[in-house]
Amino acid sequence: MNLLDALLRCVAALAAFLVIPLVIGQTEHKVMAHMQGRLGPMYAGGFHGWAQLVADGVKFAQKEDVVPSGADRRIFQLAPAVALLPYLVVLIAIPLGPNGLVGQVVDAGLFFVLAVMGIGVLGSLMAGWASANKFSLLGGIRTAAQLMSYELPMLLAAASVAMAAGTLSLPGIVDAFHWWWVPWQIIGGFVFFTAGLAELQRPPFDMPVADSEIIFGAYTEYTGLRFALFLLSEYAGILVLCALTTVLFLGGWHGPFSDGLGWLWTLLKIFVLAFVVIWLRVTYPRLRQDQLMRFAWTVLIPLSLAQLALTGIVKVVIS
Amino acid sequence: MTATTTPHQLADLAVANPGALIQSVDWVAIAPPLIAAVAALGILVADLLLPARRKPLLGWAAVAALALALLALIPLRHGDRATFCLKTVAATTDNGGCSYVADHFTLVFQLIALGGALLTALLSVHTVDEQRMPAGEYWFLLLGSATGAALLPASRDLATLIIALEVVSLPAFALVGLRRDRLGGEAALKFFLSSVTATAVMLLGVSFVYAAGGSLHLAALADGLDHAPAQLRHLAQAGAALTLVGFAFKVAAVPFHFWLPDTYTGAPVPVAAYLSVVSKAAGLAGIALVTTLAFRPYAHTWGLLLAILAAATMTVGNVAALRQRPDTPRSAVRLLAWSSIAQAGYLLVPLAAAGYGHDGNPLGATAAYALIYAVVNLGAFAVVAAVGRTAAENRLDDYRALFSRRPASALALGFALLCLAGLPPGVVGVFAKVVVFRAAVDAGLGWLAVVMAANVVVALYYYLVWTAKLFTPQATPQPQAQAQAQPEPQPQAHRMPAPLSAAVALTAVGAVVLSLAPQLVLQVVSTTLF
Amino acid sequence: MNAVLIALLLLPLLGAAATLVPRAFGADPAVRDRRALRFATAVTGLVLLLAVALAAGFDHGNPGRMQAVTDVRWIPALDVRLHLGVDGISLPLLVLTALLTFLCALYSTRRLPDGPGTPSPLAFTGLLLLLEVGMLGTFAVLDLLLFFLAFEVVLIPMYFLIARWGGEGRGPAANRFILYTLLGSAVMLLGLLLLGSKAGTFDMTALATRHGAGLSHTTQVIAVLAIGLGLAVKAPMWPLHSWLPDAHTAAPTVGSVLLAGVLLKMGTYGFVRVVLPATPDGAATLAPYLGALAAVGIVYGSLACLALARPGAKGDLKRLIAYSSVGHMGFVLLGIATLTPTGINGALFANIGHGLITGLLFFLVGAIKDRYGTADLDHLAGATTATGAALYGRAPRLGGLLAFAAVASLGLPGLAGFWGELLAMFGSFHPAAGLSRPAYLVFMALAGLGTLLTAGYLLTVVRRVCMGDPADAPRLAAEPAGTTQQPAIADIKPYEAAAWTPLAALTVLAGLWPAVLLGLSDPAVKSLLGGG
Amino acid sequence: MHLAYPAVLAALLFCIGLYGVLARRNAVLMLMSVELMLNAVNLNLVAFDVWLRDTLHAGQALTLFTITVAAAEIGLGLAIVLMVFRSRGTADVDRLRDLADSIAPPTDNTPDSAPDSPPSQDADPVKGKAAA
Amino acid sequence: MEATQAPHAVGQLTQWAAAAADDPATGGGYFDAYSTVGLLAVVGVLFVAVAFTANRLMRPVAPTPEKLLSYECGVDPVGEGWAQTQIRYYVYAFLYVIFAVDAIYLFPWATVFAAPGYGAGTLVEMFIFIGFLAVGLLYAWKKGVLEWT
Repeated sequence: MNLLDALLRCVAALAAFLVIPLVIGQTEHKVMAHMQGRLGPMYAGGFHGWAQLVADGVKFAQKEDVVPSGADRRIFQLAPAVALLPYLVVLIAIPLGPNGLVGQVVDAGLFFVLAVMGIGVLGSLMAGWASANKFSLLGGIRTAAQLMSYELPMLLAAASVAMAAGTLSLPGIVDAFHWWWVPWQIIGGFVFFTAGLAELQRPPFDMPVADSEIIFGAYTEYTGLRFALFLLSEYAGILVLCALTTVLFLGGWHGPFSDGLGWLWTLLKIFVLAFVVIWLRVTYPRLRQDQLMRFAWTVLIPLSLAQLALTGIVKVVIS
Repeated sequence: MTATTTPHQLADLAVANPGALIQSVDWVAIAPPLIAAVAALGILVADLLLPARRKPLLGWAAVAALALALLALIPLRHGDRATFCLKTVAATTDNGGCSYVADHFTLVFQLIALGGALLTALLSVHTVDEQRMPAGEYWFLLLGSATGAALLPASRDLATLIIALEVVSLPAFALVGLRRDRLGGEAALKFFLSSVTATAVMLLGVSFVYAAGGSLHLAALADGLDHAPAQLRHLAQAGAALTLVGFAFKVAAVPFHFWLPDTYTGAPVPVAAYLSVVSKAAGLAGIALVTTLAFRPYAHTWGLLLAILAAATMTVGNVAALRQRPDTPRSAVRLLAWSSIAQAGYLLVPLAAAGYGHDGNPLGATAAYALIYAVVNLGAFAVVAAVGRTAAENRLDDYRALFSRRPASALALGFALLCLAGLPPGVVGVFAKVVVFRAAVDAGLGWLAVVMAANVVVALYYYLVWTAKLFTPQATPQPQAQAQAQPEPQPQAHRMPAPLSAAVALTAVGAVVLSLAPQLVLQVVSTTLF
Repeated sequence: MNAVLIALLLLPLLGAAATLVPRAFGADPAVRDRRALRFATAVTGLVLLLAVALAAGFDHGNPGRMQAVTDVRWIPALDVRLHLGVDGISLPLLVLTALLTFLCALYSTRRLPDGPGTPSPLAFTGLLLLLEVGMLGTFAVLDLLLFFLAFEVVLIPMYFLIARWGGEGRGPAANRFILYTLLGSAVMLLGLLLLGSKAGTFDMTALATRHGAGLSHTTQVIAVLAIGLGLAVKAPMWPLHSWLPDAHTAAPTVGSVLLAGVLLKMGTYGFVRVVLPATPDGAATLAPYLGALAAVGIVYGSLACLALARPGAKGDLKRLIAYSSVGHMGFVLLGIATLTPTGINGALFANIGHGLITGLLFFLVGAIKDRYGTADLDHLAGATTATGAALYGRAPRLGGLLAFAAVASLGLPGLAGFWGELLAMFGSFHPAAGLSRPAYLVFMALAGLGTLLTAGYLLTVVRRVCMGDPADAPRLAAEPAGTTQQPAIADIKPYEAAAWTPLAALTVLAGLWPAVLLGLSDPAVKSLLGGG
Repeated sequence: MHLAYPAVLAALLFCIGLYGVLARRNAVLMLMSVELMLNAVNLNLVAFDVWLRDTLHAGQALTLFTITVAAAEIGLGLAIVLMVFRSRGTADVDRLRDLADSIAPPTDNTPDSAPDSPPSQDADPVKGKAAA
Repeated sequence: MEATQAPHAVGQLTQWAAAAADDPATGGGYFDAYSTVGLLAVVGVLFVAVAFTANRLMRPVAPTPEKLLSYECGVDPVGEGWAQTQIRYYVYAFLYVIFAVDAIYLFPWATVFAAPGYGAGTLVEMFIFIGFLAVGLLYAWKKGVLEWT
């Protein structure tokens, strides 16, 4: 394998990682504003405030970086990077289009993706622990509990897709996709997407960072660039989640003219899902912690187990 | 396999040759552990659905299930069934490629495991109630552990063996701590930490052995070790030794015994009984399987190792038992705990002999001894449990004049202790020792036989002192009146619960019958077990 | 015929089991105890009758042959057979055992040690019967492992007899007794196993017929060492005897009688039955050492007795007799060590003689102890008075009998003690071929010295206990409640007479007509020694 | 890849774990050390599996089981530690001496752990049992 | 025990293993995919490092004790930051570990169960396995573990 080629793929992934989350963020600003009957950012950059997030970034970069005196300094400083980087690494394994239009084919890619995403939780936990702040700690623990609870349905739903496709490779899964998989795996898709939302602590599952309750959870003490990285990781997470849902449940590049325009189909589906994420934020109120937990254990997990059973039966019947 | 990372590579990895992997399952062969497992699960679910006042039913369900599992052994008595077999595994013996073999060795140890669990269940029917332990969990854990103990002797590959061992141990940790009090917690923690460490060490050994032998099937492993390149010999030997260390923890061989007395004393008495018999038998079966089947090429190494372990174990166990004071709390269980360490030493003797001997059948001696030990030790524990109901401290002094209060219990305990000591009229105990001695003498392990002889004599002292205590008349209440601060236990002790009596009676009758006809047990000595 | 032998063992066993049946003897403790003791007498009596019947039915013309043989499989796995039989060697011992046990039971119906802390006579009955099973079994079985088993069976009942019904210091004494003997028998088991596994059979008759063929010299020596150790502890051989004095001192009368009368014989019987025929080479190698230790034991036992008999030594009479047993058993061992028919016959004879005489002596001392409340010789005789305790004067028949037993014990010709010791010394004069004659002559000389010393201490005892003027006999602090006034030491009571007369009579009989016993044992010994 | 890398790494991990078990006195840390040991074993197993080119993939299969076992152990272990902590307020194994062999005359309660453990209702098993 | 044993054994292993290293299945090819991933990770770390370095150049540094205080509703913080929290959370960690580990069996099975030679029997086996999970969940539910009290 050519080093240059590999480097190029990495840079491409990095670029996507830096750009798309910003786009999603900007979209969120505008979509929320419109849904709530207001304008949203309008000035930065001129046209409808397109440069708002860039401006935000510059602002964060110029702010003082405060580390509380009681904090566990090292861990406190490291936490944002830990929260962010897994999403970057995951991106490289997600196929964009057919015929190898993918950062890197990783065998057992599904495993890889789920495993690496699991590292992200460490960032929040580290932040919550190292801040030496009661709110942060509580937020961190809530994050951990929530992530653990929702990881399981997510895994099970992903397993269902792997069963259907008979492979763990992400391009392999998309290859094996047929249109009727959508109704077949719809429960799994729902579980996966919902659980993913919860993992990202997006509303309505944002109890761990409930600003009205525990200020901002694990991120209370963060300022400046480090805080920005946490924000970035959230939007990168949306990207990854939507991309994975697309690949696993919505057929990825499949669509009319997919040979040439496959990557476009993938991006389109991702953005539609991202819109849904934003939409949900605006629509639903925050769940209470107990509701949050119960939802995972008593709704999503049984659903995903049912989906597994369904997949297995159908698969055996048709083979 | 090619270098390209095709999307289906993992599938390729997994499906080497499906035809060789998939075979029909011999349900009859796996029935004994299966029944226990299904019952365990059933009880767990039933516990959720039953109203609180019906909870005692669970105990009887467990008893019934274990009895059923014991009955399931009957169709297997010819000892020729095997299942989960792979034809691809190279092995010299008939069942070499099988992961589950129901031969006579298996049957004997399954008998111990399930029978021991049955008696434990009888012992605990009232304990669960009286000590307010959660019924569903208790029976689930007990049956689960029994499942593992029944599975272990049948397993013929290291993966199954390790899983079985864990299935024995993990519920046992929980059982020890299920009373959720101070002592239970401490006991469980000590048990847990040492056992878990041992498991890790054992797994490291297994990984070494696997590297050298190239298989996890015991028979194939022996072949592999035989032909292993010379460079790997040390690795393989280290692996074998480490694997033995893991099992040595389970049987509590010195120097891996320290957890045992604390654990037994802190656990509920029936659980201690269970550990001393079933868990120990499982560990022993593991050692026997691993050494005689897998590590055959290194027979002399582990033979010597086991001989030293055996000598140290019995000596330390007996000496520590001698030092027990009769007036300390829980000294009765503690004494039994140390004595069980010593007995583990005797049990290891034939296994060590197996490393030396070419003729004879040392494993049979271990099996026979284990069977006898199971019966009499459970008998002793049964009476201890009965006494523990009235004398909460369960000191040895509480056994004074037991004969005048409860003649039957005292006789049962006395007989069990004499059997443990190996003294007539506990004839079966004598012959158990004889069998072990013979194995050692046959193998030329004269020094071990002499050490054991000395130990038998030492052990005799504390067994006999306890036995004598049973028949000593009650001293007129004197300075130790504070010990009897609770009003004379007599009034509330009028009746033993029926299951407890049944357990005492079963073991006592078993010991007496075996004393009259030792052949019932000792026939395993003359048959080849594998 | 063979049913008799089985019944002999089964009867006391069932009797012992019956004592465990709840309420078999009634609910009321007093009634129960009386019934239990009568039951014991009945069972042991029946056993005695059976033993006598066995002796009567014995083919006296052919005592070297195993008779009344039963041979069935018991534990095929271990090759253990229920092989029973008697010959001229075991028959006298069987009868002696049955007799002594019966007499003990009889004696106990009236005189059972009681007091605070002693368990009920019901338990005593059970233990006594169990003890009898073990003792009879030892002499009746013909399988090595069964022999070991029977050898062990006696331990528990004897332990409890000492530990529960014993006198001062009974706990440690009982422990010491059982630990010593068990250590010995554990080693013996190893030896038996070695022997059995090398020879391929545990059957004693087969081993005896084979006469050591196929066993290497080393194996034989190790086997003899191991087996001999176990037997020697039981016998007891100097220096392994030290459990004996304590055990005797602490044991109740009945226990002492059986211990001395039967249990010690089990050791010497084992030598004759197992060691000599099965491992002749090993025995020949080790016989001089055995002889040496036996000779030392004879002298040692006598010297110890002399020391105890001295005034002011605070010697316990029971302890003294126990030490004398060490000496007497030394003669037996010496006889065995000669490896000649003469010596072994003597040993067997001395076995019986010692059983009768020492049994009687212990009965008597027990009776004295009952009456005086102590067996301390200084107390009995009065530490300061030169004259004795005047037993002749206060209880003439008791005193007379004691003197009779003492002189029998010292080996007066015409009584049972004489022939055995004489023959043992004869054997020593002409030891078997291959043994060092000078060494055996030294042993013989030592044994002769031992007889002299024995006479010395026994006569001292008789003088101090029996003679003297009743008027200035010492006042005893611990007078039993029944005897309020000074001279009123109760003489022999009827039940005592019943228990003792047979022993005394047999002592005389054996002394006057030794051929009865020797005729039985000689052919058997010869066949065991390989037709020599 | 050379077998040495994973093997050495595994050996190192295992040693660290073993050291942790032996040197640490806090039960939770000991548990973590044990996990380290188990993972070293996993690494070994997978490496050997690949190296042996085992067609049955026994090593990998055992790894899966080991992971399960480790999970079960950690679950149970934490529960036990928690229980101990609740009843005594410490998870230091050296301070668990209630059951230790007492050659000295029996003392009624353990002096060393009494002060920091709140006298909970079921702290005293004897009392609890007597009540039952 | 390990410290002395392992390096020795490993040294021997390496000799024997040298041949295996050239093998495509065990050697280089397999790791290519992951080397790219590793490269990306390095790139990511570099990115973060560069960002922080740049940030250090751009941002002011003016710490005051008040600023460095933990934030707690605007008043001075009370007590330690590392307070004990509700045990409830731990139970979820617990459940997760147990259930998630079970899922590792699901994935290998998922990829092969429909392959020829396995068939419905394999499916049933997995249903039994899933049944175990379901029973576990039911148990936890019924025991009130999932209730937030």
